[in-house]
Amino acid sequence: MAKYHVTTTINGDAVEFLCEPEQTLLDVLRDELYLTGSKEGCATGDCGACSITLDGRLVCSCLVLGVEAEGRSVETIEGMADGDQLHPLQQKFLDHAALQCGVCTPGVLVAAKSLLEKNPDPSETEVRYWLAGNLCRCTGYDKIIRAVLDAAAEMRGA
Amino acid sequence: MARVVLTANFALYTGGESELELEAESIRQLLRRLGRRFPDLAPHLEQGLAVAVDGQIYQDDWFQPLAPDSEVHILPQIAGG
Amino acid sequence: MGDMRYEAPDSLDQAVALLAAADGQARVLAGGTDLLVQLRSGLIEPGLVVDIKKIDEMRGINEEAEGWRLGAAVTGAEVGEHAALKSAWPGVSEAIELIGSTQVQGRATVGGNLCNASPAADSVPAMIAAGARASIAGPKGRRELAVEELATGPGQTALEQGEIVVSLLLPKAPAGTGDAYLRMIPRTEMDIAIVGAGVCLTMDSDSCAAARVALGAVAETALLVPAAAEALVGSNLDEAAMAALAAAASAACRPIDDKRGSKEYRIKVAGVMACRAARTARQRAQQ
Amino acid sequence: MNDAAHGEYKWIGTRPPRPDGVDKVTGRAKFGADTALPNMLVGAVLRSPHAHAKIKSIDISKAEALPGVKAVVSRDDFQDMPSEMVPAGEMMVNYRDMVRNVMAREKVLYDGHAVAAVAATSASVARRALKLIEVDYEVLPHVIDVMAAMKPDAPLLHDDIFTEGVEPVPDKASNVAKRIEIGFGDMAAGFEAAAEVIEREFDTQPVHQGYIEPHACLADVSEDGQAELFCSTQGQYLVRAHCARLLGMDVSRLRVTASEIGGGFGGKTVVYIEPVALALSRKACRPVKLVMSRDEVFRASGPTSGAHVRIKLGAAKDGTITAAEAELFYQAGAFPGSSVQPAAMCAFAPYALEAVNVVGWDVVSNRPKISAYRAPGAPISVYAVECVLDEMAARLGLDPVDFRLKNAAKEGTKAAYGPKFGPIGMIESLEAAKAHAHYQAPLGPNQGRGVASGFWFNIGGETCVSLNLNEDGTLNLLVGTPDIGGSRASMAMMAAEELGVDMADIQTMIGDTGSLGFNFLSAGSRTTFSTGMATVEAARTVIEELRRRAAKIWEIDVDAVVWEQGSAKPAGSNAGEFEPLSIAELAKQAGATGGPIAGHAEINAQGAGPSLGTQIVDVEVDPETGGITVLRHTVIQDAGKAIHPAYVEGQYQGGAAQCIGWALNEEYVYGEDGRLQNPGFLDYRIPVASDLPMIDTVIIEVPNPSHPYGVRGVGETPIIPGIAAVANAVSGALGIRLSQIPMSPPRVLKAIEEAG
Repeated sequence: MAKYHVTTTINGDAVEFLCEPEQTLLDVLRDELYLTGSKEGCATGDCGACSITLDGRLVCSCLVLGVEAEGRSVETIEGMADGDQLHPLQQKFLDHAALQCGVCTPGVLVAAKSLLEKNPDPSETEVRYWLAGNLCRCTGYDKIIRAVLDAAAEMRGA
Repeated sequence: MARVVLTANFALYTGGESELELEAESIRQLLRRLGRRFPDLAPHLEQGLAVAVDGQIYQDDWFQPLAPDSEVHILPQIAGG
Repeated sequence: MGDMRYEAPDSLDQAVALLAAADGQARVLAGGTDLLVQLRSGLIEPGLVVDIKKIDEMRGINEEAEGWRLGAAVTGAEVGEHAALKSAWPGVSEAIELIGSTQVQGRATVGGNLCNASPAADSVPAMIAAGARASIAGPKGRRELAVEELATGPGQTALEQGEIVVSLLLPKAPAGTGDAYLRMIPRTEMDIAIVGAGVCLTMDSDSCAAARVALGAVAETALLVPAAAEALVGSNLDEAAMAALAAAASAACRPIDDKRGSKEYRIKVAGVMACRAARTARQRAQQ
Repeated sequence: MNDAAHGEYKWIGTRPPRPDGVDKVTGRAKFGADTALPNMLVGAVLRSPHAHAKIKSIDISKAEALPGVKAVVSRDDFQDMPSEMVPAGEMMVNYRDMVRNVMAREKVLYDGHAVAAVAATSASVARRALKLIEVDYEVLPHVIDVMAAMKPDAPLLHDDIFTEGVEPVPDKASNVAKRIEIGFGDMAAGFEAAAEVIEREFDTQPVHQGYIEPHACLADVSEDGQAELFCSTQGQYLVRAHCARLLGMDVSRLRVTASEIGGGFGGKTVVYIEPVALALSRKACRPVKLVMSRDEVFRASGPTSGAHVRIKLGAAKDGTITAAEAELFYQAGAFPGSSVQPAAMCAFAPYALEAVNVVGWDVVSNRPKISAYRAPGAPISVYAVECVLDEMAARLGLDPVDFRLKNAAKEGTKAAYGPKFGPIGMIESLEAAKAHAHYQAPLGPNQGRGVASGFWFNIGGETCVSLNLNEDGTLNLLVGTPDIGGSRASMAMMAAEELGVDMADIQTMIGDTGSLGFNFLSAGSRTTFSTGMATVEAARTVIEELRRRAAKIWEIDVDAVVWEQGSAKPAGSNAGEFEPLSIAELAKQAGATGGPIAGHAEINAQGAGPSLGTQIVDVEVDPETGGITVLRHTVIQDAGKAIHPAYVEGQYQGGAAQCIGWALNEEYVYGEDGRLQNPGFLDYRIPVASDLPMIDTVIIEVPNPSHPYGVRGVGETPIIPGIAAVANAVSGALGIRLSQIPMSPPRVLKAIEEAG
């Protein structure tokens, strides 16, 4: 089948890839570029484990075609830490034991980061609704919510 | 003599007898003697069971010694999720 | 799963030409939140997918002489960030913002929610209540259609071969107008509406001068329910009017039993949602 | 060296970050679908669209002919197995059934049953190949409901099921695989002595474990039959046992590596796609990756049973339970083996009873074979029992916690399933509930509060670890139980506590099946208990060896050497004057003092301590829509000893959330056609973040005397009481009681209207 040539930016790096038109951006990230931090939990946009940002907008990469990445800027969990410096959210997730199995964690972190960029001082309710599209089956969300609120406070310098 | 209690499913193969006394020094010996006394029960004692000795549950650990007055319960094996 | 072609034209004419030429084997890709799921499940195998997000005319939110115009490819997140639109049409805005998760909001579009023609689409009852009109482009040129006339059945629309919805117009509302949309879902998020109700009404001091009531997920398409509106007009939304509204809303339902809810449940709750939406709409109208 | 009597710990009871944490927050961690091999193929499985059908023929020729297809397998590629229960790594397994569940043979028995599989050069080629496989079905009548399946005229799934556990054995085949019974005492006299008798029936629907990571594996079988398998599992050794058996391989030639596991909850204790991937790889002589879609996970991997339950309870005026009776009808899915046995044993376990009788039925129907889900079976029977207890307390005018306290089991109580309890925390959990601010807090209109308790046995089992001292004084701890919730941290903490070293000096790793002896599953709440016990034993062996080496160096008797704070020291002044030798110094000299220093333990852990708990839930009901909001949820449970309290809390909170989903919205919905209608996270509604409140926890510590640190398993009990606690809260808010879960808005509104 005819493949499409796509030029895009991923985590700040210029990237080129070939993909079939049916392949989702998640398929491309995982299978063509080996960026397997984004997970496929459902492939229908219902679990959020594949969350990324596309031109700064939080989306499920399973609901984006690979070809749509042409000329866009993609941010994934692999781009979240700065060298050996974890993002405050990543650190707080460790401090608060906000993960058990950890498979939802990359998506939750990417989503939480995009929340805090938009709203540095969210209420518990705002965090819960923003993250409603990120399913977690292990934690009951309690420690995740606490970690996000704590990271927000730290990032505000509070 | 150890006091042996069989749950209903095991008692099916003992003609309904669910409580009895047996001389045995270990779980293994007790299971063997049970099997000899109730041949229909014997195959059901080979696998898939747990044995409680004075409240302590053992699984696949038949070398546990029995006290003369031990109370032994033969139970189905317990797994989990 | 034949070879699928992907095109992303930057002009409406090109898009229409591509769709017209593709004899029904083509699909429009807006947000993709429905299309990609159908693709992955093998439900559809289009020979051509036309991505319309590069067409400027379909991306804007603008206030015009006749009212607010929303490009069909405007996403829920863009609506959510548009303060002026939200204060003009809070009900339509909240309905659009209810479509899916934060992630889905980043992709799902106004036009997509409409053209997917799900009877349970959240934005549709709110737009019908608001009297929204769809602007359509096709091989034969432009035409307009009231939103309630666009969907003809589950997954079915009045669009002809090669036609696409370009934008939606929310007409200028008279002073004292307020709108609201409410839905019933089992969870707090991430669900398809079991029942949805959109109400738009105009208050003249304490009396309801005009009203439109629309229901979702209670029939093969979203319904405009004139009888429900009549129950409100001339009243100050007193208990009697509310009871009449609930009765009219329930009476209009012709739902099915499905995995999401029973007929009886939908009929009963349609009245409840309509009343709650009406109260919120009045409050907004009187602010 | 520490022991359970010694209260002062350096690591036990603290909350250090987990060793695998950074990998998990950076996306580096490798889950089942996250690896690739050179020359790898992509697999896909063709599944039945019918609930019940005879497979007349399967034609794979067109699929095999498609360019890019390298292997196609179906029933012909798996040898048949005799129908017998045989031991497989601590489990009793009927491989006749397992091979048929992995790949349908004579019949498909449920929507989603695997019929064939392909391996191709790309996912799209594999998907196209599936469409080219021609299966000729003869559709048969199907049966979904458990009670319908028990009817004499119900469609038969298997012609060789003759109800076990009834004498005489029936001569007519049926869908009723087994009858089980437990109990003691004089039931008639018990009900006779009762001032109040309540009898109620309940229905529950199957729910899925709902792990976010679908089943995934990567198989690589070489031309000479040696095989490697990388997969997401709760037990790499069980995967090895099952796959080797199903594929007729020597166990030694199959090396299974457990990936990071994205949730299991019991659902990753059996095999589905793993033997299929191996068969494809063997045929293609290339690596094959096989990953389930979410739709496949719901349709073809194990949910837990749905059930019909009848409870009859008698109590005296003073609140003493005089007789407790239950009958449990449990769905097994397409093959025998529901969780009705533990369900029966747990139903009344928290209480001291004079007369108790529980009968259970294991029934097959055209649904996916159930698999274990957290405290298998118990949440269902306990939901029903705890609802009736609540009603009884109300009828007797007793506070529901007082009523439970009045009947609570304690050390020495004869458990409902037979033996006497050792030390348990039932009374402690109830007293903590009563004292908790939550239990006293005021309630608003349309709000209600419910409490319920629960019990789970917990298990031990075969466990094998290896602790190696490296030349720089650091250590590697190799364990064979997959880490499903932070166990690597707990193991390192126990080893560090024993050795008196920094936890950071110990790296815990999960070994593959070639690197350690047999380990049973990470299941049954056994990991921190059993692997912890083995870890402690291994650490103590290392310490013994370190003392021997120091004795050698100092040329004194080993008994004159003690181990303190990570160093060997002379026992006393008369042992001689020597500077302490740190573990690092002894490691440096290991070669010169006798060679590498390592400790290992191979045990069959016994003495798992039961965990009992109580949960308090507040809800608010919308009387116009039947919508329910959980306002507050408190979990109180005995952990024996919490090694890493944060992960114990995590187990409590996660269990509570799963209770809420089970109670309110989660269910399998089948259509008239016998097909699953909600095989996705959109309509299979697990709780989302905005559905839940913060979940408060109280960790009770009644030490388990069998574990060096007093550990009890904690993973399963949290999912037992919560469903009934929610149900009791709802009936408190409404003044009426629903007799089924999930209590979805349509069901709740219907109940409200019927009550008038």
